Amino acid sequence: MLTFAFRKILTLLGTMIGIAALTFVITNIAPGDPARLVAGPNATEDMVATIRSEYGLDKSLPEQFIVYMGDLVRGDLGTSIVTTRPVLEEVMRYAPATLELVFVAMFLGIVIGVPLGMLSAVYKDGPLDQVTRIFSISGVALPAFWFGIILQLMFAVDLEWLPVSGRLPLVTRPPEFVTGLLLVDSLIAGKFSTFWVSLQHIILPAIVLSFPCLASILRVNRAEMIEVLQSDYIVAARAHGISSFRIVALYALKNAMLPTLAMIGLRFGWMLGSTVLVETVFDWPGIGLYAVSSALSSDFKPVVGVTLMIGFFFIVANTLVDLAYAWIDPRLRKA
Amino acid sequence: MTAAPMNTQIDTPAEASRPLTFRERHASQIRQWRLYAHMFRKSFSSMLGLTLVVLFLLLAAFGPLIVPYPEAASGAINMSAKLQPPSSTYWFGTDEMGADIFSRVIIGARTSLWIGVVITGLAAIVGITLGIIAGYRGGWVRAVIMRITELFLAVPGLALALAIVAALGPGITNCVLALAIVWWPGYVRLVEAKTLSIKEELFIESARSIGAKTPWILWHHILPNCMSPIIVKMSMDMGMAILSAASLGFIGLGAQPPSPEWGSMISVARTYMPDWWWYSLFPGAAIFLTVLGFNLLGDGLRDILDPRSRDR
Amino acid sequence: MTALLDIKNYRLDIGTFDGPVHVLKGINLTVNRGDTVGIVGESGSGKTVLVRSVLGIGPRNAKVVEGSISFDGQDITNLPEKDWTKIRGIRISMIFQDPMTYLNPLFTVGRQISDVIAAHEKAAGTGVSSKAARRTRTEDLLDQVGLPNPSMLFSQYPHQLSGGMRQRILIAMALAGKPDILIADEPTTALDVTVQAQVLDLINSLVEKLNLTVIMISHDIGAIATVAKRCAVMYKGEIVEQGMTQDILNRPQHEYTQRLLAAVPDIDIAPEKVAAEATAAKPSKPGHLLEAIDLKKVYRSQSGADFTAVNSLSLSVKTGEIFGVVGESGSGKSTLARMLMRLIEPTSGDIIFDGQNISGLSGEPLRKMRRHMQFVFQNPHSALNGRHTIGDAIGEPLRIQTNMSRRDIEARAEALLDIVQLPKMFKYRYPHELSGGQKQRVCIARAIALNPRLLILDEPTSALDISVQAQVLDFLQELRSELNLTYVFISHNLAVIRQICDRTIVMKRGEIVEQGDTEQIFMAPREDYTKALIESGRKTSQAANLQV
Amino acid sequence: MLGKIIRNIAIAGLLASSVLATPAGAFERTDKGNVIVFGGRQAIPVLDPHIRYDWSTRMMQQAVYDGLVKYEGDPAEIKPWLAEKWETSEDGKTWTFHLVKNAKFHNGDPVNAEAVRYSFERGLKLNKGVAWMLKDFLAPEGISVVDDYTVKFELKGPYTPFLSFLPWWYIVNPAQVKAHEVDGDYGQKWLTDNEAGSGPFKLGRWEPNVLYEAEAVTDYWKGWPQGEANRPAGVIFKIIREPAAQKAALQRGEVDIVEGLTPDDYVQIARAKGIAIEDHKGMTTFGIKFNTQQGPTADINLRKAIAYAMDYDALIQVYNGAASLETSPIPDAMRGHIDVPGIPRKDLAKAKEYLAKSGYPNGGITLPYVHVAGLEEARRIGLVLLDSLKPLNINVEIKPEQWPNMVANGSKVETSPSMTSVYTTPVSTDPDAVAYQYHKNSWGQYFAMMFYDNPKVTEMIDKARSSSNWDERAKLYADIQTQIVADQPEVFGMLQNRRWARRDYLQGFQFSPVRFTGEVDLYPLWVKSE
Repeated sequence: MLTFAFRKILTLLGTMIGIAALTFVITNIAPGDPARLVAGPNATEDMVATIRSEYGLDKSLPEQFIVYMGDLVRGDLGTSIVTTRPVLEEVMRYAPATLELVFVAMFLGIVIGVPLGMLSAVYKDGPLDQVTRIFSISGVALPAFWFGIILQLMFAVDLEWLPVSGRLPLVTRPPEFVTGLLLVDSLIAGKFSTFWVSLQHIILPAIVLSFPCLASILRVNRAEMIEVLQSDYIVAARAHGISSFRIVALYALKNAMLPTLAMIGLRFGWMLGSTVLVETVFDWPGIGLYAVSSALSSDFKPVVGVTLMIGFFFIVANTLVDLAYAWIDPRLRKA
Repeated sequence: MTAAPMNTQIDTPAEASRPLTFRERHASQIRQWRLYAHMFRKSFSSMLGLTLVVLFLLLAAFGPLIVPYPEAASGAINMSAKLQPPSSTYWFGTDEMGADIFSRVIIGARTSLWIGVVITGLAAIVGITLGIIAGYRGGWVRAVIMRITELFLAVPGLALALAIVAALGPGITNCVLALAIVWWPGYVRLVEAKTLSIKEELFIESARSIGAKTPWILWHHILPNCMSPIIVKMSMDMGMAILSAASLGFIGLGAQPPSPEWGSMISVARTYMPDWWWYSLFPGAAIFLTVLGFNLLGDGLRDILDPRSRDR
Repeated sequence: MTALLDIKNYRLDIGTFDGPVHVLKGINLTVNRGDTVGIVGESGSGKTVLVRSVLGIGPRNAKVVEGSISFDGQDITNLPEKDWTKIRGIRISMIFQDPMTYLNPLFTVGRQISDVIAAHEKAAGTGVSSKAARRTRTEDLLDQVGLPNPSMLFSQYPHQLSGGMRQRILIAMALAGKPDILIADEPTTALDVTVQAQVLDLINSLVEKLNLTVIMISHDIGAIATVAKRCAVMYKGEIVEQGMTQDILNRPQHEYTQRLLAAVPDIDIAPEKVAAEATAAKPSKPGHLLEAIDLKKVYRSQSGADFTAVNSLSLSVKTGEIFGVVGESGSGKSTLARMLMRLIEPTSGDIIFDGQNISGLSGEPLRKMRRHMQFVFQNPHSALNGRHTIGDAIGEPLRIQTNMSRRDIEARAEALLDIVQLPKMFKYRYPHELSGGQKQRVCIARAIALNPRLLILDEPTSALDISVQAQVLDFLQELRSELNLTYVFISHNLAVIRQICDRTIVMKRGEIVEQGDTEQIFMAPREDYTKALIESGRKTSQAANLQV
Repeated sequence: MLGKIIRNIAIAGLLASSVLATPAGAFERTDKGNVIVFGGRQAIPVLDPHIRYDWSTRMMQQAVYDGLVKYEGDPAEIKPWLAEKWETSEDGKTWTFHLVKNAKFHNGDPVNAEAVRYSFERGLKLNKGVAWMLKDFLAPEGISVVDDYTVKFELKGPYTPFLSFLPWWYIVNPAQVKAHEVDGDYGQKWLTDNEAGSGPFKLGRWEPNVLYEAEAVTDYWKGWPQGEANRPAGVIFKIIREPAAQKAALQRGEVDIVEGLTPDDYVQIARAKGIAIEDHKGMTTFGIKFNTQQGPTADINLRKAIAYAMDYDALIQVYNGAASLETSPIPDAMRGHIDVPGIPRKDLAKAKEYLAKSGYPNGGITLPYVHVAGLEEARRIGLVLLDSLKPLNINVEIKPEQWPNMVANGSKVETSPSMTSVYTTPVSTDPDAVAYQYHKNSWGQYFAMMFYDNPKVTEMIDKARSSSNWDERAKLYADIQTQIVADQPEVFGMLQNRRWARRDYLQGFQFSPVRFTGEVDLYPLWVKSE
């Protein structure tokens, strides 16, 4: 078990370094000059040079790369040239908002996707199945940015049921920082009104983010359920007189959950990527928004940092999925 | 369950001395295709997908010929008619420069088709090649290819593509290039896994035992057996690629004006929400229907091509 | 007294794309309380569909065209699903074929059995008993089917158990409801020979002890004969013959039954060898066509431990003979066969084919060499690429190894189909449209396309039905004399080996235990291992059981 | 902890219904008074007044810091602020400023001459942000403290526009900055998120990328123009990136003032009840800069042809009428502006005439038009240009570029595209601020992408900036304007109006054209409660 954990951590580190190298290379394919941007419109060439040297941008690319990787090993993600702050610090500040959003969206996706998938497998080819099929594929096909705007218009602008954007209203001070997840922190602090308003704020972006995820969870769960329901041991269970409900809700579901879990892991990463769009639409102060605004100002250290962070969360999520696999499937529980 | 007897047709004609007709010679394939068609037709959603895709392809092919204002797609402006609501003159209304949105949306199908084909095509060519090599060769070649693939897969494609386009600069070509760069690993993974399992099949060993060279085996045995999932994935990816390009367009890194690309149209149009709702509604609906079409088609194809999900 | 189970003129169709397939055609079968009935049939005979229909778990798209099934006086032909719950698993229960796939891998054995008990209690309306009570009952059942240490087994998962144990657990599950009828669907097919005997013994003892009514289906007449007093023979959806098992074995009436019984190879009968040597005057090079010297194959596992699959093995195959290789699974015989073909690289040692050392060949010379040596694989179902037509499959070696024109290749493929006694039409067909025996013929046609001198046959008949096996074996012998071939014939089935091989080696754990003339080995085995092998072969031999 | 969370969830559920009913508030009312909310699209990454300036940053800098002088009013005038008076030497090289005595930093320290000296030294030594304005004329050594409240600047040469830059040099508290200095960074790290100023506001909540709050200083040394009773308790600058969301927030009263709506939005929202539009003539010029040194546009006839083909009316239409055409390179609101006669207006016949004289008599070329990615109006003007040049058979390729890349490409003749759209906001009201863009020394700067080179003009600019006689300068600038228009280094576009949409209860809005687009002087704002 210890060696297992050790191996996992090693792989994780290796992958992280790989991602860092990959993104570093990618973001430096074309020469951009962020120093020019932050120096201001009227800055003279020597002023730009000052900034360039301050951020090591005057060095050759290989040199920059070596410096960057060296810093990375020491846990330093570099400094954002636009905000002049360490990237790690900024990523840590924005990450809880993103995670909160992703968690809520994932929760929605699982809670709705799994039962719907189950039902459409049981009533395969029935009207419900046809409806969920179109519904779920629509979920994947909906452009998140467009869908977000439409929801904003409907629920925030027209009906005024929910806020347009952001995490909290202006007057509401965020609760004391514990986890950074407002929903959790507000409960710990016992501020129910804060909990309630932050819930109102998170609903729309979470729905938009969860939609494709919900859809694919539904699809996978349905497909697996269908396959499992045709499998020999389910036939045997039927032949032994076990009730249909029990077969579907207990036996088959547990078996079908394995690939569904894999999909959840996959979708977790995908969601982190999609926050780029959803956070832009909903002004959600998370790492996606941070990445977009940095990318648009050619400030690449944060882009690399965010990519790395997303990769990190993704790998962690998948490790958790692996563990859950082992927990569910006794065949994987060796030694 | 035991396979249902399929031999209803093969017990047929005794040795015929006359040359066989085309129908007879290809009875097997004809039956197969008829079976596919039959299963496909049974599913409402598959047919809906097919209809949408065919419509999309028709619009991409003939769009410029049938729209009322073809010049709207090449940057003609008419400031006096800007932001008109949908009417009989302008079916989908007009945009902020007075261009007919209907014409732009329809002609945009061609842009989207191009985007989808190039991204999917490039990704598939690179991914299938690498995947098949990795799966068949094994050893360090596989290790290297798969490590790199996993690296790409560990970062969500959109985030990576965003970084690439931001570095290369906005524009449709860069956008397509960036998406192709992040898209191929999916094919590697698919094809590698498939190749690994096919490699263990007896018919591969059988081919080796008659002295087939590796390229022959890859081309005649492995590739055809990988095709079903590849076709399904490509169909779905056509949609997803269009969607991703539109997403980049939305962030402001996609197609440049006046080229009518749906995502970029929404990117501009979102600033005209909610009062000029038609501006973003129609391009958005176009993306949605196109992606939906390709996905439904892919899903329908999976049902008929992938025997796992098929119940005879 | 009414029969417990009465199937009357039962006709069942399965709807397919090509129209309905008549799977069962007018079945009449009566089972009385206390009967043990066997149903024998080869694959596709409809026996599984029949018993599943009895349990209401028949295939989808199935349609009862005519007739009825009644159980204990109640018509269950089209019983609604909710009424089945009172019968299925409780009054009629079933033992399935493959114990691995019929147990849910994610739940403990105990959980699965006690769930069945709970379901039965619920259906009986007696109220579900406590967890502990169910546990006790489960452990009793496990004990009853002869499993040691039930309390430990209770919390184990299926993958932790051996095949025989799993099969016993399935039996325990089937017994959980104290059923009126127990249906056993090929209960031994997926098991090793030694285990087969034990499981059959268990069923027999349970029948005696619990006074069970049993319907057992199998393709293996031997297995049926050990359990069933009465027996029915099914062929293409019909019961062609039924009666007392003894009568049928001794005096088969129907032509199919006769054919089936005749096809069972007998380990104790020396065959009349078609003396190939006598007829064909040996060409230029008599003596050894293939020699292996000190051949060795070592696999290295991930943990770093070495596993020697084949150890310093030497052999020589004479031109024109049938050289047998016999051994249990894991004895290294398949590895040996593949090494001889250079499909697997030997770790060390030499292979000499027709005087040429081929162990060092690679690239083009190796490819050229391959035309002289061909391989026939065990499983014809996967040895053919499902995407190629039969014509393409047979023509493939020609396209690879020769410069023949497309036209010539077509013609040659037709000729080859002729040789393997298949219609020319078949070249347009796809493998999935062919039966197992037909596919194996296609594989042979493919193997002889290049006029090779040596064929290595790796268990060529073990995936086929018995009647087909006999045909293929006969055909192989004919073919050899026609084409002057030399065979290396690999099998685990001693009866088959004895029937066709001239000389034989016996392998165990990668080494030769004994070698010599086949008859000599069978009549006077020198080594203990060989003796044991022949003895257990004799015990499980299908033919042997028929003598009961 | 989990138990606590679960219990709290349950209670929250009970409270839910009552909270939901709360109506959306107008301006935020706190126990201290009204807090005005500004909804803007651009974040404030670095507050340090000597490092950065852009509209959002400078708006907040102006709120928390004071300068020696301040721009106010339309037309913008320089008003005494920390400096109550100043004098210039005869040769225009020495400037002496006398400070007010009652100014105090937020921590209570007095604003004295040393603070002023330190602040200018800091700005010059850091060589970032505002440094370019003065560094060619002022060395750190040139600043001296005469006495506690008098400070003297010795310039390297006479520089008339000196004073016009001073409003943008804010005074920081040396004591606080030095206390937070790390590795001789002049407190850069600390001042990124903190302030050490003496302005009317001090920092409240500071949530980067979300909102920035400025709390009013109760006893601001200069007092409050709207009166102590009316002054707000503070201002929140809230980041709202989407115009649609901005508009919605304004309509719902979640914010009190927004900037950066689309031209059409302003028209639309003006009709809404309770909303007023601030619409003022600005100083930001728009030009399509030609590369006059290389490529097809080095040909003056082609440049003229393009200038005459341009649909100028459409430029105004892009802004829904909220813009006026440039009549000279120098904006109307600037001293010395003249309406240059014969500045090109759409005249297709003339355009074709010039085209015929050019190297491309039949057109048939494709010219790139580069604009900053994301600048909506620039993109639309590109479309106007594309449409306008069609009759000349000239094709336009519209290319959005990231700002840094665009500037990098535009810094060299070889890489500078044929046409680049550039908005320029002069940082001072002195005509030199615009004229110098056409000086050869400006080559390499983004506003000099036309690489204009006319020795006669260069000479006149040099002469004008060192002269302190206004009449002489005015004449020179008139000639400069005329000559530049004749050389057509760019298509002279329009001056867009500066617009904000605000709730009508928001009072005290003061426009000054010298501020950046979007920038508002927060100091005089107040809420009129009914």
